[in-house]
Amino acid sequence: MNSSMRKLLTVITEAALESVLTKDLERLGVHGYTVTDARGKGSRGTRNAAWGESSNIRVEIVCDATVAETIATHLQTRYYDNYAMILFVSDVAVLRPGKF
Amino acid sequence: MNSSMRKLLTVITEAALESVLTKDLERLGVHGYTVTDARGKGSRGTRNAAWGESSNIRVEIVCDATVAETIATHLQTRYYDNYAMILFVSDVAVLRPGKF
Amino acid sequence: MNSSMRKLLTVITEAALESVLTKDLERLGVHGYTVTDARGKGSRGTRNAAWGESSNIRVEIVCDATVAETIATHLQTRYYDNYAMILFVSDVAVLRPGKF
Amino acid sequence: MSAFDPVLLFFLLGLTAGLLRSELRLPAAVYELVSMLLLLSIGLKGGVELARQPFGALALQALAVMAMGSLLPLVAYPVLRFMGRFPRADAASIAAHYGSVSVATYAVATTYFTSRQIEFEAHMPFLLAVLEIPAILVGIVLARGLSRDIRLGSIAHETLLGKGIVLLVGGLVIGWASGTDGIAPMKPLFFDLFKGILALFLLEMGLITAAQFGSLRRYGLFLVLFGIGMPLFSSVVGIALGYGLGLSLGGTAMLAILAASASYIAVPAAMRISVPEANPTLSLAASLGVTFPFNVLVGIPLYHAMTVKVFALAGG
Amino acid sequence: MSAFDPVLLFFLLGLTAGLLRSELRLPAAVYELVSMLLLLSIGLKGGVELARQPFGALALQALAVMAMGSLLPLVAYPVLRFMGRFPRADAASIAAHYGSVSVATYAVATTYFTSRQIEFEAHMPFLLAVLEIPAILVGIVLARGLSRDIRLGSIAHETLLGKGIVLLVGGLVIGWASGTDGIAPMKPLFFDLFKGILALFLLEMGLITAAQFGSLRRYGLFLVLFGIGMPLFSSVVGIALGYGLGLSLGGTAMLAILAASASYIAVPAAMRISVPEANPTLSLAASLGVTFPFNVLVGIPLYHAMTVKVFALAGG
Amino acid sequence: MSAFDPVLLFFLLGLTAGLLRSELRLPAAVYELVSMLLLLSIGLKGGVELARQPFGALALQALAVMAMGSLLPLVAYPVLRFMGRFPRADAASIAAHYGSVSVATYAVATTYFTSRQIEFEAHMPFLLAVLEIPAILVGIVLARGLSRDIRLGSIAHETLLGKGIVLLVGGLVIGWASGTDGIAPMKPLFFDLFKGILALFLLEMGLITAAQFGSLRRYGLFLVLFGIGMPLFSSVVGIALGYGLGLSLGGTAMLAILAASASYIAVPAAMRISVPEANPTLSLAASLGVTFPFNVLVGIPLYHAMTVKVFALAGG
Ligand SMILES: Nc1ncnc2c1ncn2[C@@H]1O[C@H](COP(=O)(O)O)[C@@H](O)[C@H]1O
Ligand SMILES: Nc1ncnc2c1ncn2[C@@H]1O[C@H](COP(=O)(O)O)[C@@H](O)[C@H]1O
Ligand SMILES: Nc1ncnc2c1ncn2[C@@H]1O[C@H](COP(=O)(O)O)[C@@H](O)[C@H]1O
Ligand code: NA
Ligand code: NA
Ligand code: NA
Repeated sequence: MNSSMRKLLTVITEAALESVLTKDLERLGVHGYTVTDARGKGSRGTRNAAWGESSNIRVEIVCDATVAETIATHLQTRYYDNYAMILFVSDVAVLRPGKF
Repeated sequence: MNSSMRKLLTVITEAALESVLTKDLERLGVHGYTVTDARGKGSRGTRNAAWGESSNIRVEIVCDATVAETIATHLQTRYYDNYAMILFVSDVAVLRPGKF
Repeated sequence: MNSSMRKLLTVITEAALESVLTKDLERLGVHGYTVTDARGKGSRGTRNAAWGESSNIRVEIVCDATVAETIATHLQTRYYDNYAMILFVSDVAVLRPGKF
Repeated sequence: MSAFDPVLLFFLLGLTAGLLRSELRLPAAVYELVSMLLLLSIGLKGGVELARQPFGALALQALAVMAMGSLLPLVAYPVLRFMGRFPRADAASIAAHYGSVSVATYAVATTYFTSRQIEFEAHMPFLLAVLEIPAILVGIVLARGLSRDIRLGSIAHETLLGKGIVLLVGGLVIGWASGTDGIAPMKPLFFDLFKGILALFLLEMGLITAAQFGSLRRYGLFLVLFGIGMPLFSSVVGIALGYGLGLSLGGTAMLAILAASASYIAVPAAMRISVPEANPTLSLAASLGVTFPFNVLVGIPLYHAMTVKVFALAGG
Repeated sequence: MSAFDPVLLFFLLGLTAGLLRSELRLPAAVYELVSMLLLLSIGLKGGVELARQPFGALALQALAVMAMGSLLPLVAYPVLRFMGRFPRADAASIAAHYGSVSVATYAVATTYFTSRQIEFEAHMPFLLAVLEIPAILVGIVLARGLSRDIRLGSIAHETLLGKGIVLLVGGLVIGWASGTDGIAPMKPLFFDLFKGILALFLLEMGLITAAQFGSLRRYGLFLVLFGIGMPLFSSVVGIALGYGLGLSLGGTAMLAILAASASYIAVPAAMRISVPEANPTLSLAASLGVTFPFNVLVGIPLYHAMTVKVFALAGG
Repeated sequence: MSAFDPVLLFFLLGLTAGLLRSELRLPAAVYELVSMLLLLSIGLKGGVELARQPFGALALQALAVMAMGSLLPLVAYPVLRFMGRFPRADAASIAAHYGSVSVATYAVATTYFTSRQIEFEAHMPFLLAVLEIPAILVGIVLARGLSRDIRLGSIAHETLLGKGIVLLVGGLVIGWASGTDGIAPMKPLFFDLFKGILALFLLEMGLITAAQFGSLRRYGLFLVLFGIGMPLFSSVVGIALGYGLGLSLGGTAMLAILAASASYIAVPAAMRISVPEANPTLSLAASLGVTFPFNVLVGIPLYHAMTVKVFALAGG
């Protein structure tokens, strides 16, 4: 298959951020994103999703390196200090690179 | 740990496809797959999982490069034109490569 | 962004293991983990999450190579023979490496 | 007391909240529970009645209703294809939606009839179930043509095992086998809570309907006109058939409502798999965005009034 | 019969299970269903009453109650900031929680009053809804200051469309529009099940409360004292206001309970977005870990007794 | 009216749908809600009764029943190990399942008894709770031997805090503390809906049972024979014990049913952690695939008939 490389940016953060975060993403020009519900533990303690306040979301964005960088920087400056949030980036091969 | 490399193929598509898709996968000879529920946005608009029709699934398959290629080609030819679907492939290290 | 590399260890196993598994992880010194609910199929048959007994979890841990190795070895020796479980490792770039 | 039945106010609440982009929504699991309860109670209620009906009459009604369910898409298709200029697959898929039925519309109708003491054949849910499938098969044939092998058998099988049908038919059978007394101990859950459960369901329906308006704007006026015109036509067919079958006034009006209602569960699911090139947002925009609100807010009283007229004229 | 109302025993069951680290928990979807049902039934019940109230009186009460909701945070803030030595954002956020209300506390109070045949103005849910928002805006201003543009408008809008408000106000409107008879068919779900649903809800509240104790230990004694002292103070304000507004004894006690209750849904959500630097675990530890249990176990009877005293003195 | 109680028809509906590979299924959250409601209502009902019982009698019955729960696995184990040729861990795990109880079976039995006005000691749920744990500890000892340190204490602790026990015992305590009048306002949810909720639960049980048949085919005839033979034997033990304890005819039959029932929640969860090398599909295939359907469809009437016989013989 003729594939080309893109970045997969994964953000894990508080469910409360879902709507603002996705708005940000669209403003930063991503072509799409995927959200799944999650729970977990980190520097800000356990978030066991027992109820809304304490649940996480896991957001994935496939995009090119530049957009990935823009998003990462934006999230870091905008949310890192005040919200439970981590993000990591990996390389993925995609078909139809035009989509991303 | 003596690990060896495999491909991790991730497919994000409409929940309506789950049963046909998994049937396809088994026919194409995968040893296993994992499904999680998801929502998201892409070229076919927002799929917010408010109800069955509009929800996504996220399917992961760990397999060798050849099988990954076969699956990717199959999905692309079979579903890409008519269904909300993206897929991407990354490299993963596995223990007990025999399993995959 | 000044990022540095870490390992992303993904474990897919029986939901029944969640509490013991997360206890293990903390003992093995991870700084955090993320859990999502999943279903799937593998060598131990279909686990369709129809009810508690048959559902899976998908655990992600971002950590350095050594910890990843320790965890992988621990899980393999401790759980592989008796539980539905797979794990795979990929490379990810993280910001604020200190966190992981 | 308001012009609308309170359950409709729940629909309007959901609609408003949705249009105002409120974060309100029923969790998927709750939506499923609520629809399961509606399907089961409708089935159980109808099943209890079935026992009392002569088999012959039932068979005849079933056949007639199936014929109607197959005919309506054949009428809708050319309109969509040639007046609406829709691609073949889309025209076929939308047509199938309008040949089938909406359980929610039926549920609202029962509360409308009950609160006005309008009698109707209590085995209607049986006809509701019968009416669900045929349009799907017709729609697929319209999209694919008979020529190519399209394994209608396996498709029918698939559809018959869909959640909705299994619960509706299951309820019918259990009701039929248990009778009123047998069901009695389950009355508190399946019958007493019915209207409250329906209210919750309509709240979510309102939210879903609101989500369709976006696509409606995109696909424009024709879909809106069709979404209102088609049920009006179907209701006339339904009245004619009901009258022809010798149903009561209430039963005839109810059959008109079934005919006028458009599916948004069984058919979309089937079309997505069997006619994938059809754009699902089109059919849902029409059936959920236009026809469902039209039917529950305007159609039900209207079709009932029409039926009254017809019976009056026929009567004397 | 036990000292506690059975629904409180469900709270204690959840609390115990949580402290013993039992794996018991309500699925998120069930928790949402249960809270939706509570909000809707409280709204519906209050709405039916609204129709009977003169608009003028309602408007006056609403304004007075809004004033109270804005005043209480202004009292709480300096205490938290200077006695508690909390950073500005945290002090403001906690203050906002205590200016707003807790629907669960109100629900427990209604069962307490009902089982003791204590009459109260049936349109209380209206005041409950009115009391929810103002404190949020005040809290944000306390944290940000008025100087900088903080688009209070859009924040109010956001908050007004939050799940809780939409369901509560929606219920009020539907109840108001439908009247007692209109609501009647939905009584089995929304009214008959109320106390059972409340029991399930309190079971989960117990589990959530238990989860707060950890952070409480961390943040120490002051938060505990504040979590008990503030509601005591607020209840006095509530009694004064209720008496001033000429509410019945029951209504006055109920207003005291509303004043004393602290939000744990609307406010945390709003603060998380508008005052992100405030530590959410602090406010929840106080409002869920201290004030909620204190109010439902001790406060409700206490505030009622206080009101009785006041009315006795005033009366003679 | 049908041969089967309607709730069993729901079980058969689920079973059929499952075998026909229908996509029908209860969302996990709904399944949990439904089981929570069953456990709580069974607990509450039993708890109200407890208050009326002399402590001495209760303690004696509890001890006797615990003895039975520990003995049954000791009988099952050698059969499985030597006749069934199962590995030690599997034999021990399956044995534990049959020493413990199935709440669903008890729930079906109560509706069976109630609809036939068969009286039974209303504190049965207390014995149900007591019977749940012992077999688990015995099973673990059978698998591990007493030699090695297996921290039975912590295991018992773990198990006692399992969802099922906490809700059942919690219900017992709340019922006991509140008494009939205290519980009354929660009756609509916990008692009136009971049979409907049970129907939903059995629908899902049918689906789950169907899923077991595959593994059954794999593990063959012996498991089927054991799944029928063991409950028959246990029921005799239960009758003997009930009679010995001087329980009423209904109570004795109920104890026989408890003895004959096999766990599918508490025990599997415990075994998965404490005896991981045991294959969980084996025990579930037997307990869900064979014993549960056998008990609810055939066993309950049978054990009752046997008890009647015994009491007749003993009586005269
Ligand atoms: N090392 C890690 N590996 C995987 N997930 C993590 C890790 N650290 C944090 N998380 C997830 O990110 C969320 C927020 O992290 P934190 O801001 O550190 O509390 C946690 O609740 C976890 O779900
Ligand atoms: N760039 C992207 N990154 C992550 N997920 C995406 C992306 N594009 C699409 N998706 C997901 O794939 C689904 C189908 O995509 P599409 O076919 O483009 O509508 C969407 O609903 C999203 O969940
Ligand atoms: N090749 C695979 N790709 C993705 N997920 C897998 C694969 N094999 C197994 N799994 C997941 O891991 C779980 C346990 O695997 P197993 O131990 O092989 O039964 C399965 O239920 C699947 O969810
Ligand atoms: Na129709
Ligand atoms: Na307050
Ligand atoms: Na047993």
